[in-house]
Amino acid sequence: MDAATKTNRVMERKPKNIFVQGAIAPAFIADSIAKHSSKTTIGGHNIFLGQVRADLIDEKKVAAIEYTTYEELALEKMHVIRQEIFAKYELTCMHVHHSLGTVAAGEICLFVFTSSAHRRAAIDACNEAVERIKTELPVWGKELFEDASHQWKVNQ
Amino acid sequence: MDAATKTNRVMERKPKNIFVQGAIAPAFIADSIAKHSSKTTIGGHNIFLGQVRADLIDEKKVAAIEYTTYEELALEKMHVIRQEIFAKYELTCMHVHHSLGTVAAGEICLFVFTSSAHRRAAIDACNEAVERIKTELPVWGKELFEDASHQWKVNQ
Amino acid sequence: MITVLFFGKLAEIAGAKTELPHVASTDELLQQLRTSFPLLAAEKFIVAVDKKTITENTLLTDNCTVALLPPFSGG
Amino acid sequence: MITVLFFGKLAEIAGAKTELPHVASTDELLQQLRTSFPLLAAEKFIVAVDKKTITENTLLTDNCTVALLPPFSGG
Repeated sequence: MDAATKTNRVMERKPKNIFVQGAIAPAFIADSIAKHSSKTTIGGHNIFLGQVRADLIDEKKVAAIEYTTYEELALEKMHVIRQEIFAKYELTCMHVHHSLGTVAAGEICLFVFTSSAHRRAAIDACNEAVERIKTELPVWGKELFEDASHQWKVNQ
Repeated sequence: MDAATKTNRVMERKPKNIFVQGAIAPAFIADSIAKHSSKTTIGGHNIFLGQVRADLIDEKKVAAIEYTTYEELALEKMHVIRQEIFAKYELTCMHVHHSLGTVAAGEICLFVFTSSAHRRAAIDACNEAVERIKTELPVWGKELFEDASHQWKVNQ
Repeated sequence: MITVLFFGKLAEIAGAKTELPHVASTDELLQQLRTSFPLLAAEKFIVAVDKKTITENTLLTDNCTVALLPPFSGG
Repeated sequence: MITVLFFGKLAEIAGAKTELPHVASTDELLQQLRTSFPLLAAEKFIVAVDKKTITENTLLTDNCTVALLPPFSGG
């Protein structure tokens, strides 16, 4: 077994960490895109970005969302989602990053990035990954209002 | 009529230029994302990126694609597509950039970027825009092989 | 000992973590927790035992971890 | 004068642009072009008159622009 195969096997077994502290920077997204220029079998990328909305709720404005997770369970669950999506779609790669801690309104809190030779697989896989992340990952968003009160976010 | 309304009316009438010379840089994409942080009604962005594949055709490898267009017709057509998509989906904004000239394998040639309050609109609108751009815009790709021969690209 | 983890809004009610001496089942555990934290009664949540979500009463073993998970709202 | 624009592979065959004295209709124009450029016969394309794509024989007016568009392959 060569080193690359060994690395792949280890990666398959050990869930990747998807969590980052605070907002996801546009420059990080650019770096992530740029890294794929050497993968010349890719014909299409699809990216979904979640951005924190400054919702008005009972006349109070959301200033930020504070995210927490049950990390061990979330990473195991994401690992299963990843494997099922790779089994279902002809993907070249998939990257997922989710914020923890405080993310201000207007900042990015979720970055899902899929790539494939032909666009359909990347688009469908990204869509499915986003839906599953929203419904299956144990992550909670606490909406912090400008007056320092809060409420717990409810996903639609 | 105030200045902003006037500007909007002019923009509605005059098709935007979607064409850029050469590849679309990841830093340009990052800038485009960053510009949306002040639009705090946005909850989701969807981005599609087309990347030039180094396809092997009869043992010759694609080194680059050279894009040409019937610009006047393409911009008018894109304007109609844009208006129809805005009429159909609850979008905050949509940006489209397509390369002209030579784009090397591994580089980005198409950037479609949609944003909305709730993710479904951005995802569906992006998907529809990409399909329509591929089938309805008068743009032609010439696949340049490493040995300087070429063939005309055919969209799937 | 059984470790109980609370997340999201539930952690505001009961704290992030508590340890209890042996309890036979999840039903019994939830009954105890509702007595200690009456506000839990109004909350929706699912239960995971050792990182597996359960839908029925489940026997608990020593050193296991039970997590109370309110509706997810990531992304 | 009628301006004829060729795109993509068709421009390799016929050049990017040509001007012709008045021709009555698109059918007549295409017949002339196929005579001048026999390789066009093997090519698939649609026709636009003054930036409107047509599907039937269309009368041409002076100063109009006819474009021959092979299958699109952008993106």
